[in-house]
Amino acid sequence: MGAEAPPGLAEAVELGLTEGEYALIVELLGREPVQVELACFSLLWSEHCSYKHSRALLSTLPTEGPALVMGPGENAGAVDVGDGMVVAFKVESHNHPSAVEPFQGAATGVGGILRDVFAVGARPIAILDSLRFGEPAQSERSRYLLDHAVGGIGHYGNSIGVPTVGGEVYFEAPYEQNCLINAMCLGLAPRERLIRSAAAGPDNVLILFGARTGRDGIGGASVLASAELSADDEHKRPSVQIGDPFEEKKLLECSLELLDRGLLVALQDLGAAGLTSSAAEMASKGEVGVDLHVDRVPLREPGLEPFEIMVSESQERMLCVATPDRVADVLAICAHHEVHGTPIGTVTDTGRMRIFEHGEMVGDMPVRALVDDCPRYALDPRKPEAPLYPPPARSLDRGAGAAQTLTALLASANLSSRRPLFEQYDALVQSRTVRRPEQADASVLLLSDPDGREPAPGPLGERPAIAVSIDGSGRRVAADPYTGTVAAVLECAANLACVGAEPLGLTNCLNFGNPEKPHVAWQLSESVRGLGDACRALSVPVVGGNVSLYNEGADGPIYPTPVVGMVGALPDARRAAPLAFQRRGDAIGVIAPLGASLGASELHKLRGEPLPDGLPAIDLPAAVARLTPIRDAVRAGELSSVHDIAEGGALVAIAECCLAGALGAEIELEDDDEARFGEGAVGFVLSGPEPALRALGARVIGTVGGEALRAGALSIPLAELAEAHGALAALFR
Amino acid sequence: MRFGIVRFPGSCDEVDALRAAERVGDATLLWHTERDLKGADAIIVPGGFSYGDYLRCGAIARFAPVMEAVAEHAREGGLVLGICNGFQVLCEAGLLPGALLPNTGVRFLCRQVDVQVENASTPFTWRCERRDTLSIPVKHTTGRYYAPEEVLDDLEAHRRIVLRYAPGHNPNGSSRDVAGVCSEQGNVMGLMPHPEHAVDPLTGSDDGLRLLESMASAARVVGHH
Amino acid sequence: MKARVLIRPRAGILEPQGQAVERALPALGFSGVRGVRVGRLIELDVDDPATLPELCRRLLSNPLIEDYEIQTEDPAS
Amino acid sequence: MKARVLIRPRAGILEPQGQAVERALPALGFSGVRGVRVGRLIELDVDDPATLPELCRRLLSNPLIEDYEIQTEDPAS
Ligand SMILES: Nc1ncnc2c1ncn2[C@@H]1O[C@H](COP(=O)(O)OP(=O)(O)O)[C@@H](O)[C@H]1O
Ligand SMILES: [Mg+2]
Repeated sequence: MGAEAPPGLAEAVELGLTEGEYALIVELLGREPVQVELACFSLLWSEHCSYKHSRALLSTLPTEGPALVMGPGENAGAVDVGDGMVVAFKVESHNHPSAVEPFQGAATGVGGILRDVFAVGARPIAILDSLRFGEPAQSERSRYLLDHAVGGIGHYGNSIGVPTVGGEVYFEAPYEQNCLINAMCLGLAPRERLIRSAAAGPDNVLILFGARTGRDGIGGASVLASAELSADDEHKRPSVQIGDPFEEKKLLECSLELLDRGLLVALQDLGAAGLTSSAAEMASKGEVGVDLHVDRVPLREPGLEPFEIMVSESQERMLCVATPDRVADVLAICAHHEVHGTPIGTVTDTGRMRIFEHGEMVGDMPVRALVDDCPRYALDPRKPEAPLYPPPARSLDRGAGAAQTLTALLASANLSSRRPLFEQYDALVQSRTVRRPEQADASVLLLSDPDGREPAPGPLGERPAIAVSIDGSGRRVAADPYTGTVAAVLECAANLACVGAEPLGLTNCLNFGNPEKPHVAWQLSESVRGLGDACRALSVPVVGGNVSLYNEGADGPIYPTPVVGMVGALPDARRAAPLAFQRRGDAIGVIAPLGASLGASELHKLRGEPLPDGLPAIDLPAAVARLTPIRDAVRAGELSSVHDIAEGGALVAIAECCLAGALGAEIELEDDDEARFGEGAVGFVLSGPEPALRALGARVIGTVGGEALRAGALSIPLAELAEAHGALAALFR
Repeated sequence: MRFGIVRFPGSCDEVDALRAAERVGDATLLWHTERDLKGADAIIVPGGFSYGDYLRCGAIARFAPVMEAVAEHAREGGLVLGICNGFQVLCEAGLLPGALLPNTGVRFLCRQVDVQVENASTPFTWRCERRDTLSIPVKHTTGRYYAPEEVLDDLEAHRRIVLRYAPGHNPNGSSRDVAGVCSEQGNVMGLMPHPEHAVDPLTGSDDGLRLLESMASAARVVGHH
Repeated sequence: MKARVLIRPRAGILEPQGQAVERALPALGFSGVRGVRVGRLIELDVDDPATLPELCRRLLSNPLIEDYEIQTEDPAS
Repeated sequence: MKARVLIRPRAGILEPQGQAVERALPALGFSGVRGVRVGRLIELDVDDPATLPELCRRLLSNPLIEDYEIQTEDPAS
């Protein structure tokens, strides 16, 4: 190897490794790592790649289910949706890049999750986003982040032709310095096209294809540069990655055609830690070695050092393995799609990742050391003695009357209509979208095949579909990590039930603070325990996910935010219930939420109440038992509308049903805040024929009709409700 | 009766257009490098972001080899429909008057809008009645129709404004609420709304189908081949 | 030779991006700025600058809605 | 005073627009053009040109990925 002196411990520490980890690397290599090796280790042994603080917890999650086709460990998990088709899906965070540059950070977040999905051979058919920012009323910066992050998501998704069909956004002070940008993608594939990422077959060829490699995202690793940069050269180390959806569109079509033609042994996207991570993961999964020739990697600008090429996070790149006799065909397909394809290495039986530059070996590491031997750290979870978060700022007087309270809630940043946001997303491309945002609690997509052909309808004209929902309330998880997480999973399941879908699988992104702090460790372990229990109760497997830790600002950690995405199937999209009231004269029924309380509710937030220490426990079996009858009633077409009672409680849910249908309601609801505005799990507002509502155990509280929402003394014209609900538009001027 | 749907790198709605066209006829995709229209009777230049749309929407696509054949087809009287990005491409190519500018709201906008049929005797609308209202979605950032006043006057005088946004539905600030215009001969039309996304009540509306049906039967009559 | 092409929306055509910039100014504490118009800047290396006007007319600008201006490093200076 | 701000992508940052233009040129019969970079041109009227650098940094450009250059009509000339 090169004669240059190895960088040493000081650099290793600067790259984020501990002294102990450095010593272990020296032991595993039998010598000190050289520059490029240290770069590889520092990235693969980072929390992001190694899951060194979370892997033990993740292993407690249930990953088996009747529909499961591919579980955690691949780029995306997949479930069987019938007809020989599978849906692959995953949610991933791009929090830290988005805090630096929200437009490009969010855009490349979408680009990254799309690649994860087509890396398994699925055509991306839908995107959802889950966003958290500080309080927009107080924070100019939060408004800026919101505007630009939404712009970036739209830019990427709209330009690549994948609809953004749903999502969620919440505003809370603890996200002020650390916004969350999570994106979920669903893809569709014929079952036989699914591919794994394990490299196999010594002498097989590694082909890098897609964009050329630049110095994008080298960021921290730039301390390794052999030449000191002067201030004028600073621009040579850009850490902001720019997304190019046009390049990704070509990459997507190219990848799927390569798979359709059966030309590949394995396929993997390049994401965090670039080539290092992709090559090492592929080798590790296949229990093989790889030789990589960095001088063959096409560069966007000259003069990149080997370590820069190995860790560059330039976007829109994929790595595949093909047998030598197929390489020419692979390159021809690349050329047809105007995508660069370059053989850059070979699979070996050495079990080592060896890096060559102009034929000279410049790095040589056991794959196992890189991928498996990173130390795992036990958490030291401890429940905090004192509240971690200050009470929210008060914006509503405790003495406000019911009407004022309701309009204040509807106009609040967390509850107002998301229309000004989701209208910036193409929700329709690919022609599957049966229920768009605000039409139902879950997005509903027809199950046409990846080429847009819908199978012949069933004997009664049924049109099979899938449904998807994404949820997670940080404030409720902060109040009670276990119950709050259970509630998030139940809310997803309730959303699916509203459209008649049965859950098939779940993905999650665990956004937490620094796990080395005992109280964050406690939030994380309690939350994962809740996630596992709720999944087991629902018999829904976790098919994959992502962990984003160290989300902290100067004032402490973010609200612990497990974001849950759930995918389900329904036999007939025509029956997917809307949330809007449909018909004058329909009866309105309420199934009150389980464990409802005002603690950690939106109302308490507006009133500036501190978070409670714990939420009322939710009876999980009872909650799960509520879902099936709702689902069956929807499938049977017995209801006109179904909406789950979530943030803001029952009265807010009813107002939403009125607004969506432009129909008033005349109801009787107990004259107390808990009944009106209390929040819990698996509550519903239904409309339809009275007997159907009663059969579901709903309390019938009134009828649809009129131009106002009337509840006892309270009477608010629809126009007034609509004006309050439209408050978010002010943030997008 | 056969539709040819142009596919540029970066097209997004070409498969939607293909499946929509298949509801009323035969349809095939035409790759941007091809000069052969594969016997298509009517051409659709679909939506999306051709070549990334990085310079100016439609500016690069209009130079694609396939567009030479499309222009030739139009000169011979064949039907050409440009949807969204396809409308931009046809304007850039000079097959339609005017240009599309950024929405007054600056942002991308995806919304179901009502459009009114102003001229029901074009090959694209003859299955509609004048003043019919169609519910069709728009989704674009650059859809504000612009042409100099005298051009707009002329378009109006010759009934070449085929579709207008219904009152209160103009999503982008288009001059005189123009949603779709046609060529002097009436065989080339461009519109910002997406009729291929309005072919099934389950996904929102099937009003767009009437435009495609009009084309299918008109192409059969004209039968320029 | 290095050249720059400045492309600007033609006078009289509404330019909403510039308006959005103007709307954002007061919140950031800026006053005394008006008439903001946003166009495009294209920088390139060209062997023969005589080809630039045609390039501008055919590809880089749309004459119906945009004006262009070519700046080359004056070889005489 | 009339001023122009030229905003261009920083060196080393991926610049897809310029790439797209450059790749399209040969098909149009233009050769001998390289290094295309696309940025923005902002024209405005400003009372006090001394405020421009801050305006550029805070609103008109994104300093992480863009450089700016201010051109004012030199009052001396
Ligand atoms: N919270 C989680 N729950 C379940 N599986 C997870 C979770 N976080 C990560 N995983 C799984 O761990 C693997 C590695 O994740 P990640 O590093 O994000 O993959 P990639 O590099 O493809 O983005 C993936 O298969 C992912 O699904
Ligand atoms: Mg991956």
